[in-house]
Amino acid sequence: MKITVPAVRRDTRPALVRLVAGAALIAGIVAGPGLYGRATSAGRLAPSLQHVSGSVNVQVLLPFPPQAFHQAQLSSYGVFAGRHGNTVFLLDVPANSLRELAGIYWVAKIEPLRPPG
Amino acid sequence: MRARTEAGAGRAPAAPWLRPRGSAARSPRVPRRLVPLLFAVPFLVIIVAWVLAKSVFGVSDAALPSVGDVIRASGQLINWGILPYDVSASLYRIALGTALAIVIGVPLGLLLGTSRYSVIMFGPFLRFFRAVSGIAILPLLIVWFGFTETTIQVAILYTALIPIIFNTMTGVRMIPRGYADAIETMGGGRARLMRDVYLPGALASIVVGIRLGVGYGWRALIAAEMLVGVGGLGSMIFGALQFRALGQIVAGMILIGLLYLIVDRLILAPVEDATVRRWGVQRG
Amino acid sequence: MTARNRRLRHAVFLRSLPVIPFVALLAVWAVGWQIARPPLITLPSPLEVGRTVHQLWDNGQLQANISASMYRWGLGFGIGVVSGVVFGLLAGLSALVARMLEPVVSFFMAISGIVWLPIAIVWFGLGTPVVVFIIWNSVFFLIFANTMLGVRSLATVLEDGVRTLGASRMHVITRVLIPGALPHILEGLRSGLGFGWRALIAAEIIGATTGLGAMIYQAKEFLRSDVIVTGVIVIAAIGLLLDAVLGLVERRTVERWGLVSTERARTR
Amino acid sequence: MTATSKRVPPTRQGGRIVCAGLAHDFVNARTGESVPALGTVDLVIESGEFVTVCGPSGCGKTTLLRAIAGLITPTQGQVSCDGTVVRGPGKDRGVVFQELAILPWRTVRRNIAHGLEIQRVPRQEREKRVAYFVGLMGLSGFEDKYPHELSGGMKQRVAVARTWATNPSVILMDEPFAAVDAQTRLTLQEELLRISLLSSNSIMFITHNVDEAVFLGDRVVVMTKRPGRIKTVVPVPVPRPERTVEAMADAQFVSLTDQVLHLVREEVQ
Repeated sequence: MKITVPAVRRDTRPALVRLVAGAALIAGIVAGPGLYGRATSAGRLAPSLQHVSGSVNVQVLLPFPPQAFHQAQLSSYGVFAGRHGNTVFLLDVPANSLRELAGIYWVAKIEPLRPPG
Repeated sequence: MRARTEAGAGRAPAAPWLRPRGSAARSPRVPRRLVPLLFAVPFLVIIVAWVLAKSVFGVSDAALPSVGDVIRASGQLINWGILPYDVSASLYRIALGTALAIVIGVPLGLLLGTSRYSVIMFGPFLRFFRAVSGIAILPLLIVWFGFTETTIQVAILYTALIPIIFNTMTGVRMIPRGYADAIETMGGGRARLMRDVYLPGALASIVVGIRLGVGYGWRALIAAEMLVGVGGLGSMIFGALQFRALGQIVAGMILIGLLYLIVDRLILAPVEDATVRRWGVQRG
Repeated sequence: MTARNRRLRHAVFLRSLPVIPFVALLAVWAVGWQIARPPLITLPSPLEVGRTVHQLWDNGQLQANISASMYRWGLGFGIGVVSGVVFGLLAGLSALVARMLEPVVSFFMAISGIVWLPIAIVWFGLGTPVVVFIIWNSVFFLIFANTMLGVRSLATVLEDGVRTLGASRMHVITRVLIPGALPHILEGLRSGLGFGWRALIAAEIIGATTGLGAMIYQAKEFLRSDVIVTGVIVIAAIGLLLDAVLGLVERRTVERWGLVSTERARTR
Repeated sequence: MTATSKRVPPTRQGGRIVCAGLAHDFVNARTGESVPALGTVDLVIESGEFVTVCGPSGCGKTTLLRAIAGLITPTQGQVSCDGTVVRGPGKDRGVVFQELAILPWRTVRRNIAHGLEIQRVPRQEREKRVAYFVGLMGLSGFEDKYPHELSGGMKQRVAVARTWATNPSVILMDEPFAAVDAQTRLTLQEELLRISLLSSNSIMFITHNVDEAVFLGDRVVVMTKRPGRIKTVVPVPVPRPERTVEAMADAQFVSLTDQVLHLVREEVQ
């Protein structure tokens, strides 16, 4: 349907550059946060949780009061057991989920669950 | 500027009195280094008008957020991890929907395009379903699939599929008769014809169809997300409406626009330029 | 079989071809429904849809919704076209302005239509004004860009030709630039029509209580899929009708001047 | 061709064109560097004279014409027509372009009348002139056709008619017959000569075809390669009325054509 007369044969280099730039931009936007989170994940995990095997109960500290969105996201890593202020309590978090949890950039700190009181 | 918009408005009609497509519209005498500045001026004008509207004309926050509100809202949404989540959700959906539409639409279009009668037979049929926008069938999809991801996916797939089938079909029709005859006389079978004549010949038109598909699909996606509300930029800005977070709405709108421009101008347009140039151009 | 007779039969055959897919779809739908007997809420039978169309026509509900939608579409599309062409022409007159506005117009085209709904509801609330705004928004930038492109892509020799006859700037604009840009403007009108119509339905589904879009969305609340299917068919029919009317206008004006519009080139 | 002897457009003294120290550089908008297109040219076209200009492609022939037409302002020197300096396009200098410049959305009749409409010639006189030129240019029967319904040759006849109808004092023609087949081209050339005798406009005709230049021109201006300057001016001794296709064959004409061809080829190496 597109009727064009033969365009002057510009080389396709500029088109390629645009394509690479666009793809890089989209990849950055989609993968960027995850990569950034993983890169800074060391600081998030409390020392005692660094080498853990089997599942643990943890309390996840956020820099802001968690909303429904955050509770939903966090509960995919363990059993959601309520929240207090900026902290969310998660039970039976398996070891590999713990590492993924540490890779979320909007999570401030992950500490072992302190018994209440 | 070829108004290569998602509406295919750039599909300028061929007319003897138009300049050949290749040559840019009469470009003004502007030195090269001033060009980027040139593009920034209108955006600056808009921002200045926006600030004036708020400060001088005192437009209330209930009607128009300030530039500061929008920036703060964006920062907040990023810190909360909401924006990246919704952006990825929307981009994932449009990518999946378009990929499915290509996998289904191109072969179907090629098949339909090969015979003259099928174009006459299915032309109006496809036009009928093009008039039924993906958004119009949303209520039906909700009845069938409820407020789920499937509803959104089907809406995008349906919206993107129609232009891809249509353009593939017409792309094949535009291929001069001689090409196929030549291959046949050399003993080429149907598969050979498909691979060496129809697909390459129609490629430029298929790519235009894909761009149209993404254009229509993106709109249907935003509308579907608003309605179904299962994550994504559409549901984010519609959700923000409930509690009048105007900064969030405007931030979302700007992002929706920028993301589409990145996909359309930086990914699809170069592909189209490359295919049109490499595969040469069909004569009308 | 005289040649003329055979040609006639062939013409009839070609005319009847487009009907076949519709008939096939109807048959599959009817037979499929008989076999599967799905509950009414999921898929009504063609018969039930027929009855619903009849029923909605009788109690005037269908006409009310159609006229509400058409009124809003007419208003939104009309204003969109007039404002788009006027500003498009103004911008197209100077190469510098046209070049400068390209990116900002592309941006607003990327978010034109439904994306404005939330902020538009804040401004206009629900009902006709917000729908008209959404339609205007989804049409204006498209027509603006196409009109501007139309003026910019005119062969300069036409303008020079008339200027060497002693024509004034005004004369060049009215006698050369505007007619010359007409094919692009009509092209913009056709795609604008499609976008305007789709934006109308979307805006009515979310932002209105009357009109075809609202009708099919409310029908969902009561799981009346027969009303939904009726609405979808009517929406498509009107969309096609509007497109056909515009196709006629395009054929009558621009094609007379020897322009091969992409529409006709496609089906040749 | 019914060439009625009675001349419809009132006879008017052909304009005298003087190009003094004319030169022009093209500034490339993107890269900003300027490319010399026309070297310094001093040329005078006397009133009523038919001057043809030929030279290698890219030698600035068209730039020269556009400067005289006022479509571009030369970077150096100036052009004057009958004493007044040329500032921009004007009705005293009609132009027939190489590409098709008639308006596709106007019929043949309304295209030819377009110049007259612009110059507010009264309707009655307008219709008379259009009828005259439709006959003169062999367009009878095509008056209400649109350009896309005409052949290439016919379209150029309409373009010539449109310019001639306004009877400008100078007519500038930029390779008008380039896109026409050889056969039609010869007939168009003969017709042009005949029409030029009917009115006394000065004519400047640009072509890259040497035969056409020698056949049409009272004088043939040969230009050097880019940036074009005037290499030599070759007068054509055969008066216009006697120049027919047959006359083209005799020795004197052939030797003249070879001479010009030789001059042009020198520039092409």
